[in-house]
Amino acid sequence: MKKIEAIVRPERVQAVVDALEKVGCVGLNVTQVTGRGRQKGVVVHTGRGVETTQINMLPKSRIETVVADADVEKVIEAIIGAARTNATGAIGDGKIFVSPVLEAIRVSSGERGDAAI
Amino acid sequence: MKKIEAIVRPERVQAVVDALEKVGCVGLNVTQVTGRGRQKGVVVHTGRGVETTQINMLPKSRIETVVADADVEKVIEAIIGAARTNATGAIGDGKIFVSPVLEAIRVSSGERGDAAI
Amino acid sequence: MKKIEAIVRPERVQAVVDALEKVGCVGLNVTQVTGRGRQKGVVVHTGRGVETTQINMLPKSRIETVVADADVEKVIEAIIGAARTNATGAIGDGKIFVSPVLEAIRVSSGERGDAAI
Amino acid sequence: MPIDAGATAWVLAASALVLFMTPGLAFFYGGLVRGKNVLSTIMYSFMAMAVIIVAWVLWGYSLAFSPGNNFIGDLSFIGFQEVDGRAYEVAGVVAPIPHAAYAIFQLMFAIITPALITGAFAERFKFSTYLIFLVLWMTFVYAPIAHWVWSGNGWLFGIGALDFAGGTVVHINAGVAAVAAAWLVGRRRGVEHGVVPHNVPFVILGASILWFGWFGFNAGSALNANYQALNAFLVTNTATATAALTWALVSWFHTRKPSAVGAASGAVAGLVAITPASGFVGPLGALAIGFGAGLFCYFGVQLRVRTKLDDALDVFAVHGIGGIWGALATGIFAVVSVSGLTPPAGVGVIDGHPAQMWAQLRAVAATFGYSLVVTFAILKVLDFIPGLGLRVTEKEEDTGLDVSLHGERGYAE
Amino acid sequence: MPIDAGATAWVLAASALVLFMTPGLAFFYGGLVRGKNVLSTIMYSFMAMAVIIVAWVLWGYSLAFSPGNNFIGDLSFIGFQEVDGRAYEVAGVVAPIPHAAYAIFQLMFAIITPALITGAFAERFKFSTYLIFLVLWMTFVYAPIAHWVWSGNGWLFGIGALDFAGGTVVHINAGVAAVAAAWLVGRRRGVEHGVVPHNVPFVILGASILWFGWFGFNAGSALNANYQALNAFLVTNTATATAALTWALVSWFHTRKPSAVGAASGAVAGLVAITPASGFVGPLGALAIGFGAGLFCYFGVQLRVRTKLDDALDVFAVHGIGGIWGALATGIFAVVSVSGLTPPAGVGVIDGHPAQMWAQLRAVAATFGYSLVVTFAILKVLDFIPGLGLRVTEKEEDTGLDVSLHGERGYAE
Amino acid sequence: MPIDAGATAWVLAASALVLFMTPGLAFFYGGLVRGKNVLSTIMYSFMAMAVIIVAWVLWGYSLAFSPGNNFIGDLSFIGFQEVDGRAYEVAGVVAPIPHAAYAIFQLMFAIITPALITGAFAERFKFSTYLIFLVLWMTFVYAPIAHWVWSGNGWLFGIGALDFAGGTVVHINAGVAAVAAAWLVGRRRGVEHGVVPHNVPFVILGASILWFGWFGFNAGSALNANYQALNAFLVTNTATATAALTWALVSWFHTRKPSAVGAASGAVAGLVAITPASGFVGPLGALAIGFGAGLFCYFGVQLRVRTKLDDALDVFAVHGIGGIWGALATGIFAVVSVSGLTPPAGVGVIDGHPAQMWAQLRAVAATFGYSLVVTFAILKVLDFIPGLGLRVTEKEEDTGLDVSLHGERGYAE
Ligand SMILES: Nc1ncnc2c1ncn2[C@@H]1O[C@H](COP(=O)(O)OP(=O)(O)O)[C@@H](O)[C@H]1O
Ligand SMILES: Nc1ncnc2c1ncn2[C@@H]1O[C@H](COP(=O)(O)OP(=O)(O)O)[C@@H](O)[C@H]1O
Ligand SMILES: Nc1ncnc2c1ncn2[C@@H]1O[C@H](COP(=O)(O)OP(=O)(O)O)[C@@H](O)[C@H]1O
Repeated sequence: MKKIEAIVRPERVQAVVDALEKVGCVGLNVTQVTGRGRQKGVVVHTGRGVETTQINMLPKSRIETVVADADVEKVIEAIIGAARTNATGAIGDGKIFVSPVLEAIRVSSGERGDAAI
Repeated sequence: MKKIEAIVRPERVQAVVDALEKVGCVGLNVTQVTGRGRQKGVVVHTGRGVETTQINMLPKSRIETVVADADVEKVIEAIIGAARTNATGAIGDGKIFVSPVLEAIRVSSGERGDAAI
Repeated sequence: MKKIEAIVRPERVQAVVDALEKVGCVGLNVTQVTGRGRQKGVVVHTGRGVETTQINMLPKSRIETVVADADVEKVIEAIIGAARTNATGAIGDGKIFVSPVLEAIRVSSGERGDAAI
Repeated sequence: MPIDAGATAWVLAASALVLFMTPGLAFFYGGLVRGKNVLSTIMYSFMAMAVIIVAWVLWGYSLAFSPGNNFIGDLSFIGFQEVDGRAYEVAGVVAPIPHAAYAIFQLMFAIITPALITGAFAERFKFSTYLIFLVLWMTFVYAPIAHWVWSGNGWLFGIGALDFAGGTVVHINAGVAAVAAAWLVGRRRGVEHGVVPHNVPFVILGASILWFGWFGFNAGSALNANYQALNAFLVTNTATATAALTWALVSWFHTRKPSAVGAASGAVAGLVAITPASGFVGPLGALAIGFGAGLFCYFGVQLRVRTKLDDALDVFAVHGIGGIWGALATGIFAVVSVSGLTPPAGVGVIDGHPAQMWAQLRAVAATFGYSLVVTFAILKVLDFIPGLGLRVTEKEEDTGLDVSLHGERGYAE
Repeated sequence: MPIDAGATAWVLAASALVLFMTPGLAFFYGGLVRGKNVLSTIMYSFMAMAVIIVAWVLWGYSLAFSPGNNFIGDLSFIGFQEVDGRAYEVAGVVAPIPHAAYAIFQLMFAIITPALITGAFAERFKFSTYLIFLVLWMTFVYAPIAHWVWSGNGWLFGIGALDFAGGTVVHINAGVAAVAAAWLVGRRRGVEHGVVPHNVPFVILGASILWFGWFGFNAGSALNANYQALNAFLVTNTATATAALTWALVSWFHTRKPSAVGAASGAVAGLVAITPASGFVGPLGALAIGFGAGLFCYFGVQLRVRTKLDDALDVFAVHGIGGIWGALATGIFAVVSVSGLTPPAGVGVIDGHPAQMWAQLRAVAATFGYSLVVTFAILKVLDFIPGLGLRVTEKEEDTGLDVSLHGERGYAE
Repeated sequence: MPIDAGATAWVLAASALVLFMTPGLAFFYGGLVRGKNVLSTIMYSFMAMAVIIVAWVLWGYSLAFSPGNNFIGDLSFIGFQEVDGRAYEVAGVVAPIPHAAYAIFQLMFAIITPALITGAFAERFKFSTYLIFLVLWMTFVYAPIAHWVWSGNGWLFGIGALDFAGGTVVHINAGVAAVAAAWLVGRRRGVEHGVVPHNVPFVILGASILWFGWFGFNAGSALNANYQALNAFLVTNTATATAALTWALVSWFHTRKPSAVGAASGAVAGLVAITPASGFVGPLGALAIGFGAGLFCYFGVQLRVRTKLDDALDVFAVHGIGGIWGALATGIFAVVSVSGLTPPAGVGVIDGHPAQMWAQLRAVAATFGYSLVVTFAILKVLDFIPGLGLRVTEKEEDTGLDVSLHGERGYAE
């Protein structure tokens, strides 16, 4: 099993979740994070609105899904397809990380392994 | 060392945290996530309350704890015991994932390894 | 590649992020968590303010960054340096966990591996 | 007394202020509960506005304020018939305002009283049953007690009990009903360690709106823009501040930290306690009443916490105890220089009329007993009717009432 | 009629209340949108206060209320000249308040009307263009229609159309302008599944402030602290409660869950519908009007949802339909015992004067047509001017207008 | 002048409005700070209500408003003795309201003034010390200055300085005290990059409540429901809108984005600046004053940011500079047609009386100097007393004052 962790623009989450469903990846969870990559941040006001500060960390959404080893590539493809703002991709579109998972357990039934995800 | 990541119902967090303490697992952290599994979502109103939409992602809590290899099974058991809504378990009770951790460091002292968790 | 996950005091996040930038680690993301370690919690009021309860879980910030294998040690050092409240470190200063990452992909370009982080 | 535009202007403003108290209460209560129940808690108050206004116009006002007998009004004001532009004799006095002004002003009191009770059963009471409870409780509990105290014909008015702006009718009444409700609906699940209020700024916002609106409640009860109204305004403000300060200081000594929720709660306790007294006591009496309110209500909550009764937002400790203290304190601190009544009416212990306490005690006891018994009976009946029942299911309670009953979440992205 | 301090006191208080409605609207609308647009939505209303007040003092009041001709005022009140302490004849009646009181009170109406429209184009309208739109719309749409209806000289006033507190001028006008605006600015991106309100407590707070402030709006329109004001207060309250209850119950049957946003929306619908009628109908008429408002506006939203028109916060369904229903219902339920006018003025169908409906229909049609056409024209022109345009870029919309236009986030740590 | 119910009705409503400003301020300030300090910031204002009300009734009002000498009152009104239903001569004029009305109305000003200061030391001032500071500051700074300006006996009143509703007493006073406080308490930790307001909707809510309540502040200062009150209402509104617009536009040019917090801040700056002028200038003067307020206060904040002074919420830039500009502008724009005074009293530069500027300057300088010196002294003493001290520990500051001092969090699940 692998954990696939995709950090994407918040406004693309719905599209990514839908795309994952299409490739049969139903189980997943989403967290709100703030992150920094090569993307420039935003300028926001501080105090009474006469000063501004550059915020380098932008709100992003992290989608995590644990999948069987065999599904990794198709899931990555689905995410890339849905997370890009436009056909060519833009800075800030996000990152995907893949890491090993040793075991998965379904709480309700106690099932383990690929059957549990 | 292993990281044990349990995604459970928010209302069970307290019970799980208490159960973990009982088996000697004190260090942990909790995040709010929204997730999707086999559980059907909820129907909520949109706009002025005349339309509804099905939300498939439900609020869940993720409990993460890094434990020594020897403790993995007892921790899993403790979580399953505390996270289930009732004796037989119900859909939506959650998932547990186990993944490898290579190193742990305590910031205050610089200690490493099992001593640091 | 390794994922370095540092759980630190919220008020030290800015310092850690700046320190990471100095050692060339730009990509990262931050989540708000509540956590429990050896640190005693805080006492807060409940209800109408005549009762109090001990909250063992404190708000912490989790900083995650995926780095090339070669950079792990200098990143850990940078974090420790910035996350400590004072020179000697104090309980509650946090934890760092290192875990393996198999692959990283940049969504916008599809680049993989160290080039993508 | 001819109708006066100045008096009418003040009663108009005061009525708007009192109406605004109910949303204030919604935020006060809404901030104190957990986030998953914020809307259901707010809806209890908001729907009290919707339901009671309709019922009051149709029959409530008539039951409470038409002549009738000593115990209840008749049907002569049904549908606000005869509620018009002529002056109306209220409790033996003709106020310089149209009858319609009085009827509107009184309506606002009828709304907030049942809304106060909802703090007792918040986070678990069934919404459908609640709407029916509102109608029944207003009809069978609120209207009669209002008639006893404020109608020229009412028996408590007859024995000379002093209640300027509703200490018995509103606060003791709601506080006691809260006990019956909390008892019958049972404890919430999973609150052994207490509940941490989910939005304390909302609690303060609510308390502040209550404070603001309460000037309408008490000073409006003069039904005129005169010195009595000003005095009511002054003593309301004074008692409230004193009680907020007292509660904050007591909580500081007791828990080592001065709680913001505590200060807000103290303010509400002070507002409650000064209500019956506000037309009869001076500023120094108000200091005493506010001090007592902060102290007694604080310890009231303390005691409640040690019982098994899950009066979730401490309605009895604040409105019940605060109301009883206020009713008795009126009997102590009422002075004829403020009340302007003909002695011995309007004269309390410190002005040499200990017998006043007797009338006050009877008013407290009558309200206490009647409200407890009839509220209990109403809830028992509702619990018994198939399809109703008082409490949501365990699953609904765990999920939170907002999603499970109203299909909404308080907050989203 | 000599100037009366009581009447003036009430108009002062009422003016403050009506001003407070605009921030109320800001929160009502602000809670309904997504969190990334909360500030931009609030700013539409807040800046309406800033911009309209300046423009009204300079020329708006003069255009709307100076004598002029049947269609528009003249420039005699420019810069509030002649707006002084003397009584002023309004629509053929001399109210017992200074001219300045009337001019201030009317100002508050001019603020909230364009702010109402912003619900139609929230989450995507350009802020810079909006400020210019405010000025143009007040000048070319609001001022003329206000003149038609409320100036003694106005042609709709001349044909005997009844509009006590602004059903046509404020609500139909804003509701229709909303249609033009929603149409021209186009649908929001990514709202196929509807939008879940980001902060429902703010929605309730806003609705509550609107309710509170609306007492000023309607009861203040009596321009006196008299029985007419009291009746307006009473029927406003009654219709609002009825509509809130109706909407909540209808949504309950229809969606299986009684929505809190729905109850709040129902209250607003009731407030809208009773506005033109509030000086002319009694409490039972108010029940009927409130019931209709809850029902018709609910189904108005239903219908809108099925169209392609992205009137984001349903301004037309609530203010347009609610306003039209209110205007027609005034023609039905106006009774001379309340209006106090000389028949057939102030007499509706139930009092035996069906012809009143004809005047009401003409008022509705004239407002509808004029507002639609001129609003459309103004927006077309603004869209055409280089550097302006109606809509933000896609990237700005996706990011949220708060960060991209205002450089702020609603909420931070 | 006999007591008038209309005037009394307005002063009652105005007093309620002014009381409501303090919670408004609590939200304005509370939204501007970081989430971990929201409650402590709100508590500064809320406890100002609790503490000052008690102290004012006991001795504050007497010190400020009893005859006494030119510098301070005597003890004749201790415990609100003699504050009764008879009319009272205020500053040489007998207002048609009872003495009690005046005393209550003035109380509300005494509450908000020290609450304004708290913006300077928010996020780090010790709560225990603050409560004592409140009492001392009201007694030794506020009461004397109020006496100078508003007592018929006061020396600033004697030299003919114009201050209708409290520009010197309230705003310059608070703004200057803020400088002393910010200086002595020192900079916050970790705010080099500025602080992003944690809840901007609360900032707007607070500013809106302030705007709403300020009608009571300024128009209530007429102590009557007459043309002067209406004019004060009108010019308050006009200056506020103009200043909000000015600030928003200036911030737009300067930072490329029109800030919502900026618009709200501009509104407050306008409210401040028009306060002393509101009984003396007309609507066009109000436009000028509002424009200046938006501009000068904006640049005031700009300048402060470049200093080392951590006046956290810019109390001096808004209340100090806004107040000084207002005081001077009163000397420029006061016109006898509005003030109704006997020239040269109430006549400013544009009406041909440049000497008025001299009186205004003296009033500004006296308030400035006295407030700075005495506030400094009070804080120095408090800092010196063992167990008190001005500032929380570093750990408490880092954790946030809500948890560390009050044992509460603003928001929970
Ligand atoms: N090395 C990293 N480790 C962890 N998270 C990262 C890393 N690099 C980027 N991220 C996360 O991914 C988000 C998107 O990054 P982005 O700016 O699109 O990266 P890039 O421009 O390099 O493709 C960032 O906001 C951050 O949350
Ligand atoms: N494959 C997965 N990867 C990551 N998270 C998952 C996965 N499957 C489920 N989850 C998380 O676990 C939560 C509980 O899942 P649940 O509905 O109980 O699963 P099941 O019904 O399959 O036991 C989900 O809401 C989601 O947050
Ligand atoms: N074993 C663990 N697994 C996961 N998270 C942990 C673990 N131990 C500690 N943490 C997280 O680190 C935070 C800081 O821990 P801290 O109290 O500083 O630990 P210690 O006192 O052991 O150094 C905790 O609040 C918790 O969020």
